[in-house]
Amino acid sequence: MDTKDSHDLQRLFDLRALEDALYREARLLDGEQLTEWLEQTTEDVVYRMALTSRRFRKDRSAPLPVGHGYIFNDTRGRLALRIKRLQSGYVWAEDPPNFVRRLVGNVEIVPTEIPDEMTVYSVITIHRSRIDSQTRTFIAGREDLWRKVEGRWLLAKRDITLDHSTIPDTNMNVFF
Amino acid sequence: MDTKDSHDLQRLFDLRALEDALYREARLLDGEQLTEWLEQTTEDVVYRMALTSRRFRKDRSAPLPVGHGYIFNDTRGRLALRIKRLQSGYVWAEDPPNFVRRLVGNVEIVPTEIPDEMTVYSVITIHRSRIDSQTRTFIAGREDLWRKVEGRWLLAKRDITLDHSTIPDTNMNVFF
Amino acid sequence: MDTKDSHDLQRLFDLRALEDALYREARLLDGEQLTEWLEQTTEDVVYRMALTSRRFRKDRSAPLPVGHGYIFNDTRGRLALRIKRLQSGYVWAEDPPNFVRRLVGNVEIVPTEIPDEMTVYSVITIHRSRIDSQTRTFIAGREDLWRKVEGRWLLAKRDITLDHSTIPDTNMNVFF
Amino acid sequence: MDTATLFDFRTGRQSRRIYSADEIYQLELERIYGRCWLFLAHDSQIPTAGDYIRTFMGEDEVLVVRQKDRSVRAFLNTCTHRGNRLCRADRGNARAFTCNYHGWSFTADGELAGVPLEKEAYFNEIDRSKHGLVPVAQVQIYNGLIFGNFDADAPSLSDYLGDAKWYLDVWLDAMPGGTSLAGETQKIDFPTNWKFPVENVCGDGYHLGWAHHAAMQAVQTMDLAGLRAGNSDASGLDMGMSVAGLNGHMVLAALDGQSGYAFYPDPKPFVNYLEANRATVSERLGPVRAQKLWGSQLNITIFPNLQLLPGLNWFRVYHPKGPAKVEQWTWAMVENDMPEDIKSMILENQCLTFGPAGLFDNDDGDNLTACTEQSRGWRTAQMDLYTHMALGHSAPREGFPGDIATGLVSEHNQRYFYRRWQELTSAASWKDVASYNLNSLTEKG
Amino acid sequence: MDTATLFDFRTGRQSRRIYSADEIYQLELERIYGRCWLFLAHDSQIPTAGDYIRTFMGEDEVLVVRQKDRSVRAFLNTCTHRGNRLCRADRGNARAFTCNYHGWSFTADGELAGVPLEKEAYFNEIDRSKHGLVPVAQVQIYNGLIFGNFDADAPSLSDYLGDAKWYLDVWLDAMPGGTSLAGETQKIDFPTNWKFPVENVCGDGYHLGWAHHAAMQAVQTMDLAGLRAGNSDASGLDMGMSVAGLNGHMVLAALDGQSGYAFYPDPKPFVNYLEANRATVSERLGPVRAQKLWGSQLNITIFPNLQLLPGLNWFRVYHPKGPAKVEQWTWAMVENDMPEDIKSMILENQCLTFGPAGLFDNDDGDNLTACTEQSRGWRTAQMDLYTHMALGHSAPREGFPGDIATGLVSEHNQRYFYRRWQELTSAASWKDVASYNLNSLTEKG
Amino acid sequence: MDTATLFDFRTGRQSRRIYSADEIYQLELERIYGRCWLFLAHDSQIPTAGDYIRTFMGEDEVLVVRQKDRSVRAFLNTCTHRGNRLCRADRGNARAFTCNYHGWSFTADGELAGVPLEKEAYFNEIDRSKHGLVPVAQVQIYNGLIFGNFDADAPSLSDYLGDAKWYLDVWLDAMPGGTSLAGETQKIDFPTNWKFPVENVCGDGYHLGWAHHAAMQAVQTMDLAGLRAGNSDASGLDMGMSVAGLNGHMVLAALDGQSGYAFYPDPKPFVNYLEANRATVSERLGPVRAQKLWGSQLNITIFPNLQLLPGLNWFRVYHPKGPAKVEQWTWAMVENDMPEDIKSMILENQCLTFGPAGLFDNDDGDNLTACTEQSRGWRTAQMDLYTHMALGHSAPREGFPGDIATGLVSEHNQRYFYRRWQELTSAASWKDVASYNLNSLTEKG
Ligand code: FES
Ligand code: FES
Ligand code: FES
Ligand SMILES: [Fe+3]
Ligand SMILES: [Fe+3]
Ligand SMILES: [Fe+3]
Repeated sequence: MDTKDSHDLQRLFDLRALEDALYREARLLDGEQLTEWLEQTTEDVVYRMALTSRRFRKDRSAPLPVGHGYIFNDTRGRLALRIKRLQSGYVWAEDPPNFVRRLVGNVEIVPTEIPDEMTVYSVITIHRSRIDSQTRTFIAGREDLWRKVEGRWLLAKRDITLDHSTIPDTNMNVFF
Repeated sequence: MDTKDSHDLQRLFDLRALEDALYREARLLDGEQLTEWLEQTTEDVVYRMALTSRRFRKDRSAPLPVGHGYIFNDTRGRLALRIKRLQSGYVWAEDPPNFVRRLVGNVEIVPTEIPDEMTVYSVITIHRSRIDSQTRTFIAGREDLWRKVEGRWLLAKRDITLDHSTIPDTNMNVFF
Repeated sequence: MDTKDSHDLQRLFDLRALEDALYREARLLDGEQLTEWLEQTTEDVVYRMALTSRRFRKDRSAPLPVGHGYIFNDTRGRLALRIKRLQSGYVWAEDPPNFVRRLVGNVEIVPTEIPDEMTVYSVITIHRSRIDSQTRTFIAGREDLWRKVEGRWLLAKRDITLDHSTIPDTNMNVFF
Repeated sequence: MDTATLFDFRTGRQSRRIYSADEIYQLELERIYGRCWLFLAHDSQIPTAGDYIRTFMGEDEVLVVRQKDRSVRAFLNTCTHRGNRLCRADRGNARAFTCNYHGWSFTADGELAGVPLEKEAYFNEIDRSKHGLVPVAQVQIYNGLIFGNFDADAPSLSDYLGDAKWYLDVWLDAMPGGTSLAGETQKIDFPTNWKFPVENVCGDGYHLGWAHHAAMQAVQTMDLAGLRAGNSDASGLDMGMSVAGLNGHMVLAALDGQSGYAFYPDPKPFVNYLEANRATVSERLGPVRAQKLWGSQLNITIFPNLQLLPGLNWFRVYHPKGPAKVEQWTWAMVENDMPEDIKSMILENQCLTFGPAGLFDNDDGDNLTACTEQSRGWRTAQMDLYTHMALGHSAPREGFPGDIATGLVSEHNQRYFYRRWQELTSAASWKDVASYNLNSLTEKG
Repeated sequence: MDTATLFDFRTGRQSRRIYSADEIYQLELERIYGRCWLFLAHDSQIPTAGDYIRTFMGEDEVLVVRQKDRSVRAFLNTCTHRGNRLCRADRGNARAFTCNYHGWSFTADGELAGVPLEKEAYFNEIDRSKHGLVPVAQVQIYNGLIFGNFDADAPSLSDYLGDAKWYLDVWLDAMPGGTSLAGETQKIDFPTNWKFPVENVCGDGYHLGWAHHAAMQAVQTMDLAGLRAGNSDASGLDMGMSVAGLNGHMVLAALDGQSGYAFYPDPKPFVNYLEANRATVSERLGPVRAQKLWGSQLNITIFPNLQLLPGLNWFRVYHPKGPAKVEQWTWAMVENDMPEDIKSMILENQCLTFGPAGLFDNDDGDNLTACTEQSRGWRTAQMDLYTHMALGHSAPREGFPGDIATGLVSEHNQRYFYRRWQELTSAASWKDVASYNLNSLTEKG
Repeated sequence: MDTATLFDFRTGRQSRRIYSADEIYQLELERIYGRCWLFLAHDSQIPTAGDYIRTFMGEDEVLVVRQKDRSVRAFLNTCTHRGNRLCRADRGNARAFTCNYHGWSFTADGELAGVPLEKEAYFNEIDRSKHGLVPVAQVQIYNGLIFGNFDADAPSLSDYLGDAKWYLDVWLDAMPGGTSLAGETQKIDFPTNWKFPVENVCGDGYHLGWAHHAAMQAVQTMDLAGLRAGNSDASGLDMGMSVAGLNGHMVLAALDGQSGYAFYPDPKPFVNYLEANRATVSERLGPVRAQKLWGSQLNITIFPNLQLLPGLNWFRVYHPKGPAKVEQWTWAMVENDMPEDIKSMILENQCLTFGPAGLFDNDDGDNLTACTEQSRGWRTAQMDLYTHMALGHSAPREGFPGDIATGLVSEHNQRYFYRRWQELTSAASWKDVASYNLNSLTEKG
């Protein structure tokens, strides 16, 4: 097996390792194993979903003085806060639990300068089945940075582009 | 190529072989090649979709005396019955045929004790386009057991978790 | 590594190369990099979405005198036309831009006679978030022909089966 | 509005507007669902004190709760403070219900037991006795079936059921152990007017041979006289009967004492069970019901929206959600004296035949949806339909209550269903609603 | 309700409520869709006996069937037994239609031919002649276009079309071979009030230069006088005309005899075809129509919801689905005498320009949706809009029927569209509806 | 219809129909949203001439535009030609607005500036001055808050706000630099009746300790007297107050001068900021507001649908979309004099607590949705609810305008909210609507 092949093979290994990580993530989150999910992130993880608005392409208006703002703009500590709340047993909206199912796809990886860091693109849809016949679907694109620590891939950064200008549900007790 | 690599490689081969099987399944079912689909199952296949209910996390009520019941709880013989009906030419609801499209993702495999048996997790959405502008979507998670028989992967067991507490369509003439 | 393995390995490489191409396509289109997308097609690309109708399975009616007609039936030149319009800056419906997200899955490849040409099956859903809280979803199956030119896979033919008998949106300013 | 012109019992003529007009639907909510006895739950679903189920009466959400004294109460599932949904679970067991919004808590008997900050915020001036859960006006139980009624002036459940009880007991009271509903509730979001599925099951043996041809071909293992008729070659009184004229309740009945199990892969264990216990049943219900009805395929309909099918062993209620939508709830049902293997065969078979993925239900779904959609058009809604099959061919039958048409295939029962529908929708109150049990045995005896 | 105040023909003032109020929409279903001649199908779509198409008249679903005697009949697509949708296919060929529910079957002429168990269940007492399919009151054909009418008292199709026929024939009757619709139906679920797309095409040349700027830039290959006007530098009578005053029907017409093909990548083959056949057309229609109209861009609107565009060669009908929704159906259309290569160029171009992904349609979709959404607000619905462009600038024109405004850019046609809309919505019956064909040639000649 | 019976201020009794009946909702659109001053935008959102925002007044879409002369105008966001949505962007800056459909363009002051083909198509006969954008009848600004009113006869914004201004200024006018809204608009599609979220924030301190238990546990870092009360151990006048009786406007106020920052991970920088500037504020607003209110947690509600919470620093408006739906818009808000680090801490914290994924909002969403859903049932809609907590326990308080109840936990404010709701819905015009500012300081002083 020549070098190119072995290089390609390594890429296949990396790709699948990261797909495994993303699918495992989705399964952990669907199953509300939030702590296990958090353990799959780095200490310095940055988790963000920016606010946006429908603007004309040629819009001339000045940038917002204090930035566009976020829906999620979390550190590991803030994620832990959210999880603490979700696991407190007082989040009525999640009891009874909704049926939540994530479908992750379009996984692409791009190496970075740093050997053990990989940029990962993916798309996620989150289906929520609520009380009676109510169903909601979120769709978003994700640009991640994953870092290999002791042979294990951890999420170091996630920028989520939510594809809704109006949130289609009454809460966002879900991680993307 | 060292042992670890060749082991990893074997895993890639298995993974893709099972992805191939799942995608082929979806294509066969979308194309109503039900017999061909059934041939991709083992004689002792178990095909189940359990009923469920939204319950409080801390609910104290006793388990149901005779179990939770099922939407599907089929053996190969019962699957054959369903197929017999669907192919009888008398299932008016399927003539004209609806446009049905399955999207399968989040494929993960976990080896079992038995060398030729593999646990496979996946997520499936089934889109149905009905008369005029009516569309319906089912979403479900699946935990499968696949068995390798004469070099060919066959479905031996499928537990389907339907993510709807209320069925969003007037029939379920579809396999998941 | 024996021949079978190396043959299987080559298939894995091809598969992933084509998955990469499909995911890149989706990302380019979501990002409106239409020119870059077009460059990933061959000069003689055929891009088609046929019209259809719900017909009885046993329907006896004669084929339509001048064929079934198309929603898309484009050459590279016609695709360029569409792109020219979309990039003209006068397509009001796309300004402000809608949020569009493609999810591609069920990727399968089948070799053809020609060594450097591959048949590729896939499924695509296109989510569009429109003004305020309006969302629309298209679902379609695709049968592609991809051709390897100077080591790069290019789209040579795409037959799109749209799974809606009634278009669920007010425009189709999107490529599948 | 006047519903007198919308249905004519003598000719079976009916207006299609009853399936589409919103004003008619609103009238139904008031005069049928606001006034009739509606099925809430089966005793077996809430055996223990504190067990509860969340269900609907018409479009109103209600909570049905087993009390410490074994009685059952039902309440609007809404907090009396700011009106939040009180309980968000489908079923469970609880000592009390605490509202998510401000934490008011109510005991199983509906009393307002806890008010946070009662002293600090309410200055102990709130009269808790005035803010208990809103009870359903009447709750009564008949042989394990719990019913509720929003109308305090409604007749008793027993009078409401009338001679339908004689038939109901063939399922509910045949065996000493009584009956149960088995498994979780099977819920379907179903875009049909509620009257279509009811008429489909209450009397429409006519569609079996056609709409269900494929399903029957696939699973029928035993002859069923009434259905053979559906396949064109039966005759005579043995072929089953359509029973109505019982306060709007109806029964379809085969009379062979075993055909209920005609759709099971292997009927033998059932037949053995039947024969082993027929004597017992005879002691309890007498020979006629023991021989002719117990084990036969029965379709029993309790007006307006409850249906149970001994034999196929499913039990169903339709919750209206608008003129063109119902939420359909189905369960498997068993006799508690049945051996476990038979119980599980019933569960298995019910989901194969009449569950959300049931071979039979999947034939009906699209038809009933289309009947509803096709009643909407401006011109189509002006059409009349005729429910007149076998009109004038009914008669009393020795030993059986009700006005009876021969065979399982007729529109005899449907006519009585729509007659009751009209009597109720046109009446200002129960005082104006006639009660009738035609050819009552008691009269005779 | 009175619609007199909702539109004023003299000033073009109209209330926005006509695009949002449900009561007005219901009135439209009754007095426009329940009373006007509605397009059902083109002869070419159902050539053979037994060929059928499933379509809509207003919100009513109808089945259009070619009879053995070559005539065409139309029926409500609903079974007369329990009201099920009878045929679930969009189109096809059938000897008979059998209902899925109980198997009643109807022959192509609508007769109830088969009733399962007619003897056993109906005791042969059903009078089948009373339960045939409900026919559409009138079905008439004009040069290949099949129309239906729910109102038995409506004027004949010929009188209804009036002098619009003179213009229709430029497409339908120019060539001996007649015309066809090509390809499957292109259906779009479109959240707009039905009147917006109609007015957009019936007279609104005004939006072409703006809304379709991008599309035209992309595909226009030939000058089109009327549109040049749209780009501000034309004048004179040669620049096309807006024709109305014909019982609510309207025409937009360029007059250069070839501009219909201005939007084709290569117009040459079309121009050749036109010149090669203009003599023939002249014999058939006379010089005026042959020289000025045949081959020119024409927008023809038949009130209320049919539009065809010779040149761009598409044919469209709008099915209302509520005050804020239509299902829009489009086809490509060809002259049967056209050589195959031209036919396929037309098909190719039609889907590029005016199909679901058509460059032009995708410009209009959001505008018409927004016009509808913006008519809903409490305050906005109180607004008046003015359809008054070129008010008072119309006149008779020698040799052409109708009241004519110069150029393709005006609101002349729209005014007449809303005038007809008001005449019909305010009339109790056809007796109260005026018929007018202004400046009729026949009068003169 | 008469709304007098739907709410009784003396007892707090209210009918649940006000949350579900469409006729009541239509009345609200006319008499509340068609008549009250509605928040349009904050000065800081459209600083520059040409800056604009697309928003709603009731269900009507409006465009709010900064003029060259720094004034602000608002218009229905609909083209006066054929009624298209004029501007499709949420916000931006433009010299003029050009319609997509036919290219009419309007200047920032609403004048119709450009009509394509004005000469060729309109023959220069269109009076452009008659077709400008439809202005919102009145637009007035109070300390940076821009309001619009559809009713030309409405009282001035200043009279409408009345003594609520005294409280508003604690946020709007405390510091010389004024205030800003920060970040993009946070929009949620929220299936609740608009009155539920308003009452939840205007006075309902009662739900904090319960519904938000988890959130508070997660983020509270400082005591908050009023909320401690929510956890049952406070008393006395220091524990905050509920202020109403101000033309339907309401305030919840803690009185410790710092508790607004009780929910920040590290309150210290805020406390420093407060102490460093309290003197300045005292000069501007006097000691009472500087000591007791500035920095305290405040919930300010401007009738009908605007709420701002100094401290938690969010600002919110509810756009009704039907009886059971709102679109909820939220922003973070800052004082311009705050140092950058504090501003960004506010932004960070606001999205953590009260944004679409905010820890607190995610507690309320389902409750308010369920309160709405549970008001629909035929029987449930007949229920009365009681808003009577602390009824009769309010009194004037020295130095503070309004009728005041002690503590943050009561239904005092809600009662005044529904009282105003009823005064407006039952009044034919503003002439019939009382104006009241109870215990006004001005009266006293
Ligand atoms: S609404 Fe239930 S406690 Fe307040
Ligand atoms: S409804 Fe058509 S046969 Fe009965
Ligand atoms: S609708 Fe705006 S320019 Fe015509
Ligand atoms: Fe059935
Ligand atoms: Fe157009
Ligand atoms: Fe809250």
